[in-house]
Amino acid sequence: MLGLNTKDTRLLLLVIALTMLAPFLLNPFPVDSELAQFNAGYPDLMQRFVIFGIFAIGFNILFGLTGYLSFGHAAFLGVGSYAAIWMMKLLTMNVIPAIIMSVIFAGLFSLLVGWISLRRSGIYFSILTLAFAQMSYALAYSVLTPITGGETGLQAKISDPRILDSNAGEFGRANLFGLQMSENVSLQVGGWDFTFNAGYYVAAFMMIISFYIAIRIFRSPFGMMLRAIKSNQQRLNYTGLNSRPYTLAAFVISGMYAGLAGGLMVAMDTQVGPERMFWTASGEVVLMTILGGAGTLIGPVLGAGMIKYMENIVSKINDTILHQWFSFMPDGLEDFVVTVIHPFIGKGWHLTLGIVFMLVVIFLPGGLMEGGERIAKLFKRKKGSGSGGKDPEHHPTPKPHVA
Amino acid sequence: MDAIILQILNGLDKGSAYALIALGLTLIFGTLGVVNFAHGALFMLGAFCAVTLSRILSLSHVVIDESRKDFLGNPMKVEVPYLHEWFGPEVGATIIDWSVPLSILFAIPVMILIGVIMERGLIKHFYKRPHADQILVTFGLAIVLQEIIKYYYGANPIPTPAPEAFAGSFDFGVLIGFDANSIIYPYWRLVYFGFAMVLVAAVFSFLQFTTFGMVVRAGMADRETVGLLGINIDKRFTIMFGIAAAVAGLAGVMYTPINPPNYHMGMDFLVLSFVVVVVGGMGSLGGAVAAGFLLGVLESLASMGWVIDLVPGINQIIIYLVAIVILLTRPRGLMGRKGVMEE
Amino acid sequence: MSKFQLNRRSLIKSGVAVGAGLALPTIFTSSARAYLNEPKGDTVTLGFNVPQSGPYADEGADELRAFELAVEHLNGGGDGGMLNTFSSKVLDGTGILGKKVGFVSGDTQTKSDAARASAKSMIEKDGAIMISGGSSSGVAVAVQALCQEAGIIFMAGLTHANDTTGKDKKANGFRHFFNSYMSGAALAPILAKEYGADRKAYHLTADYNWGYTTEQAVRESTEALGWETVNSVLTPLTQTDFSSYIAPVLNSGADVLVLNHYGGNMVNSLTNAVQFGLRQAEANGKKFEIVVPLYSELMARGAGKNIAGILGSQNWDWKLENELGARYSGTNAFVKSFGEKYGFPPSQAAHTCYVQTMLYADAVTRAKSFDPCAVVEALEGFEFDGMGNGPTLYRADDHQCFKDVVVVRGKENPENEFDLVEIVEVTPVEQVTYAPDHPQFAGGDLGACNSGA
Amino acid sequence: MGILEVKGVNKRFGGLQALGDVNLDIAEKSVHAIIGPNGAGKSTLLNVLVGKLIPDTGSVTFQGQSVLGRTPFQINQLGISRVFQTPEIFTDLSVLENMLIPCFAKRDGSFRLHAVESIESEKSIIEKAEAMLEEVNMAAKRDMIAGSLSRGDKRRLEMAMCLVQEPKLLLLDEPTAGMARADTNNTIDLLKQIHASRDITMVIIEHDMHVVFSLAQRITVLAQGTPLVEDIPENIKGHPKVKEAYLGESA
Repeated sequence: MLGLNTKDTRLLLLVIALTMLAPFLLNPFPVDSELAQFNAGYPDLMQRFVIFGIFAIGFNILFGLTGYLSFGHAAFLGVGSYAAIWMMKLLTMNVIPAIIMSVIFAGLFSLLVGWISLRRSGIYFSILTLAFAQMSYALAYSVLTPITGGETGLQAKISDPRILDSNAGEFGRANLFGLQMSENVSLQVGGWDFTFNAGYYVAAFMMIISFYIAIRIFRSPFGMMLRAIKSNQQRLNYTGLNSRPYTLAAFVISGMYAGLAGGLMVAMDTQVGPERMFWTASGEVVLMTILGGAGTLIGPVLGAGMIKYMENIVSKINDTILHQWFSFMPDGLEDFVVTVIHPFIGKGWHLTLGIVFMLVVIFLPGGLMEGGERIAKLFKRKKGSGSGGKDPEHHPTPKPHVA
Repeated sequence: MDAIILQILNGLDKGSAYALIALGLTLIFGTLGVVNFAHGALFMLGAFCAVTLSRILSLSHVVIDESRKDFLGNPMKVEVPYLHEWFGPEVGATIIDWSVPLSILFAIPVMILIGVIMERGLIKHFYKRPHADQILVTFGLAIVLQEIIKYYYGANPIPTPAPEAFAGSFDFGVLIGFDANSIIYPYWRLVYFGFAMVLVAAVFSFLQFTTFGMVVRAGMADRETVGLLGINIDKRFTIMFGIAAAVAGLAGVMYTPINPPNYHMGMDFLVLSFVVVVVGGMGSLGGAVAAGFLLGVLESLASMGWVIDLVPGINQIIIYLVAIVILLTRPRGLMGRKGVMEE
Repeated sequence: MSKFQLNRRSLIKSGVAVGAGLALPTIFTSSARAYLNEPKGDTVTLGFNVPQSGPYADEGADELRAFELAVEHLNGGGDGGMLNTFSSKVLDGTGILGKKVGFVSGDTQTKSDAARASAKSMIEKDGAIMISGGSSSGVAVAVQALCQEAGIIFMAGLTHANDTTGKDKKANGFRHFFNSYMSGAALAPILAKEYGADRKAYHLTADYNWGYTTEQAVRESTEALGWETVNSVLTPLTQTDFSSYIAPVLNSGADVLVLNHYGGNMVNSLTNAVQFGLRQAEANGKKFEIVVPLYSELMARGAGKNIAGILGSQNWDWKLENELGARYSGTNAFVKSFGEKYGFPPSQAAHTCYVQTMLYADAVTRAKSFDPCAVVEALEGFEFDGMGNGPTLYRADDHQCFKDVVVVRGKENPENEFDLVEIVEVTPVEQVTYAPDHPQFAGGDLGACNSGA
Repeated sequence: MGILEVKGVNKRFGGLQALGDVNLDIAEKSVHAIIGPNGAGKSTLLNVLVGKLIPDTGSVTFQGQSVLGRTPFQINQLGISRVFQTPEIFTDLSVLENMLIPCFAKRDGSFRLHAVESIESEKSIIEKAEAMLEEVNMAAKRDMIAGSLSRGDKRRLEMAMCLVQEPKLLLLDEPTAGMARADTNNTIDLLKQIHASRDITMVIIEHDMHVVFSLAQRITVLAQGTPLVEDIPENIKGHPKVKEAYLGESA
């Protein structure tokens, strides 16, 4: 289907199914149950899952394929966001122009940064990208305040000129031809409450397209060249290929993905702040990609989901909630259990995140994807077909004779 | 002129902190080939060694003073440090006052131990893994370390002053013939600068003049060959990691009077120390030190009022700008060796 | 792929198809309600969004303690705290409008994005009807805008920049804390009195919005009283070592250093300034002085001995009622309940968060509705007393509280780590009140209240 | 007039004269070996030929075009391929993919953004790659990851990758270094067969005299950066200057 082989088609369909049914899948617990705290199926977090999924997919095209580790990708996300909010301030609250401009601006900026940074490789490249991103952050926070709004950032305001629909922005609500991104439809079944959010489906649609393009890039001759760059750049040069345009193209593509993610963030939530460009934000996407499995198609999306889940769910569990959970225990035991868990939840969510990073990388060297593969292998072995062979994600084998 | 001399002095002082952190980082890069994102955390742990020792020295027992009331109107609880009881208030107070310098003795064994445990328990298993895995695991470790500190010491900075004897500043300008007040300099910063110099010299001479150092330097150049000679390079690298941790830790200990330590100070320095190491050139100890001082001085010069007026925001970005310029003109930083961390 | 494109009707259909077999499903759309998150059961949920990680985590923890105390008092627990001194008497310890008060907490990380994510999850997932808390103006402005869009009341926590109730003000947002202008207006006369009218000031200013507004406020107020501003230098937010900014001060001809810094910046710059001997120095024949426009107890604790003798302003201090009498009633009641529960006196951040929660509950009760627009109406122009700050007005024009401002000085010999400042004077509310269209607050528009309907 | 001409090339590294007045004239379709003791400047010369180093003086022309100042990929496009001392292949890619990349490079030039086409649709390229694999007896291993091949197979793959581009000149840098005798003989046979079956010039840099004398039609002896003698193999054997150069090294 769509120029993909059977396996990739199946993967794409799986991703489509998962994103479309996310409001159900992420809300497995009834609203009033004690475990409802673990539900992630509310619009904002679902939007974040797919948006950071896009960001990580794009980052993986650069890092996973070419091995060039950029530490400045948050800058492109930030530039995309600023471009989008300015479109909303100047032109219209419709998200389409905002998203298009965010991709274009991020692409141009990444072209500039990439053109300079790709003169070096290895850690020297990483530091160059980091330097550009940190400069963007520092300037956006301070001297560029007239353009970026500085610390308090930019929001859509009633007083904005908005040439195309001057009266649409009363509350700064972004829309898609009138369909507001904040529009919800909720479905209550039994104890469950499922929310379907217009913005989420717009973002999810964009992610599916992004994912599809990523598959095509992975399977294309271009993708093969990128993997060749990671594998042996010297041989590539002696084969008559100039690696720089390939890396630059990959850099710009991943920069555009970041811009798209930035634009969607504004489309879902009309505001931008400069700390979106801080080095920790660049580091976060690196961690997402490695955590999920660099170089795999779906791994980065899983990594993004994992980190955002911890950030938004674990950080909100407080002692009061713990006491509710363990209220069935005898008092002394309850207090003991709560005391033991206390450092890892609420304000301790960073600690949990750090431990997860370490555990994953120690026990699953290929990231979460490797965990998935091991489980899959376990099932296969039970069925009796022993040899798994090589990892199909890392090393796609072209099938030339498939018509 | 005096303003520029003043800023160069400032820069050297700032640079000595950068250089010390970068020195340890580049030792780990060079010897072990590990991208250690937990290095900032080691600096932070060093600073908290000083905090911990000062807490230990001020361990107190509570005396209820009926004559005074606390804010709720209950009798005031007064804390009396044991040291005051044992040695009398004056000697006790002096010991507590000198807690930061005393922490050097406390921090060296603690930091070497932490370094060795880290290397043996974790880093060792990542030598052959891709840099990406090293980043993830050391970043995770850094988060865990700083969260543990946050859990016990809180997020707020903790004042850890220098001994009374080093408080205040002296007029350096008068010494070299400028007007009074034109170049003043705090005593403790001079101590820090001197300390950094001694530490850098110690590390260099250790590597230069001992057999141990020679083996390690050979190992940095070509690990496999040294291994083939039948020398147990792994064990030496473990010790090297311990030393790198101790250097970072000592930089942290002595830094506490300059700025009160807090749990995320390591992250604040992490990015900067990477920039310093890379600008200096991967695998070059001298480069790291030189880049540390260079960036420190340039940062100070860029913060002068008329410079900011001339180029708004330059003080925000100077370090990164310089890093970009240097890396574009010198492909491997100031003194980098070919082939290190370039793949 | 077009079949996946969203339209509402097909969604409802598919929802029905899925739900049909399970139970009788009920479907709501956003427009089918009176207002957003209308509390349906016997509880009402408030969202407390405070920094729990990052440099302001301790301040956030103190805010959270105050919120928990406020909820306890609203539900009739404890000794009732300020409920006993509050001039409005409609709250009776039975929750709000008879509904028990519950709360959820989240981590702002002192980042706008994270703060909004956390606030959104409270609104979308937990059904919070009001959001409060926060420890920086960037976060306050971002969350306030979010609440305006969503249709939720925002009761700002610690936010001091003029913009929160100036160019970024919103109909659904309310600020009890004071602001940069008030700091300047309150400090200037006392600075002139203590240090003389003939002073030359050197400003070090954090290079972001709050820094700019604070510098502007202090400058304008002090220059009006005869001070001269010699120089003003912007410092990067991420700066940790301020030596290169501090060192030139002494030779600049200035005799006062104003540190427009907050949090870690302030702790470090002040520590550095004392290191460079500015406290002992003399310039222009006068003793050199340092001023920190916005003080906080936690910062003072971080700076340790270095804050001794340094003037600054605060929204509130726990010693107010003891030292300045019954005008500041409520203070002791709050300090007593807080101190007995947690063992130390509350910070001004805790105080403002506690008061904001009480004011919200009171407004809902007086309006007899949780409807945000009703609450806005009840809070606008509301005059009250007994909340620790003396008589206070919630001005309708910009949703800013107007009350006395406390000018404090770092103590020379503090008895413990909670007793670091002494109250110098209180600048009465008349002197810090400004016109709603004051140039420092220009450019904003409250807009209409939004109930999310 | 040969296919590759080196005239008066000098290269200094600091105080060290790495190459001193090197003149070479390599005849088309010949197999030309460059030998010499360690440090004689063989690798430096090779790096000059492929554009990695630029000499201080002198010229290098390939079919009348100067190669100086061109990057390795541009020199490759002129028709010069290089086999490395340790096989340089794409170790993370499959054997077939290793073959596809030079095929694409040959067809598309140094850069073409074919980001959404699939590899499978490039039938002619795949056929060409498979044919080459067939020729070097590696068709059965087409789906293996190249990094897991034996050393001999890696070497054959690398040569196949060079040959599939139909170069006019093949530079071989110690192609049998570190190989067992049997492997060495196989490689000699393979090279002989390659030379016999196509119009190709080969320049071999080699230590192993057995290989050199089995393959080369002409031999240049390099010592201390300068060509000592150039002659046919028979005359090189037992040449006094050559003996001296090699003995001088071991003394």
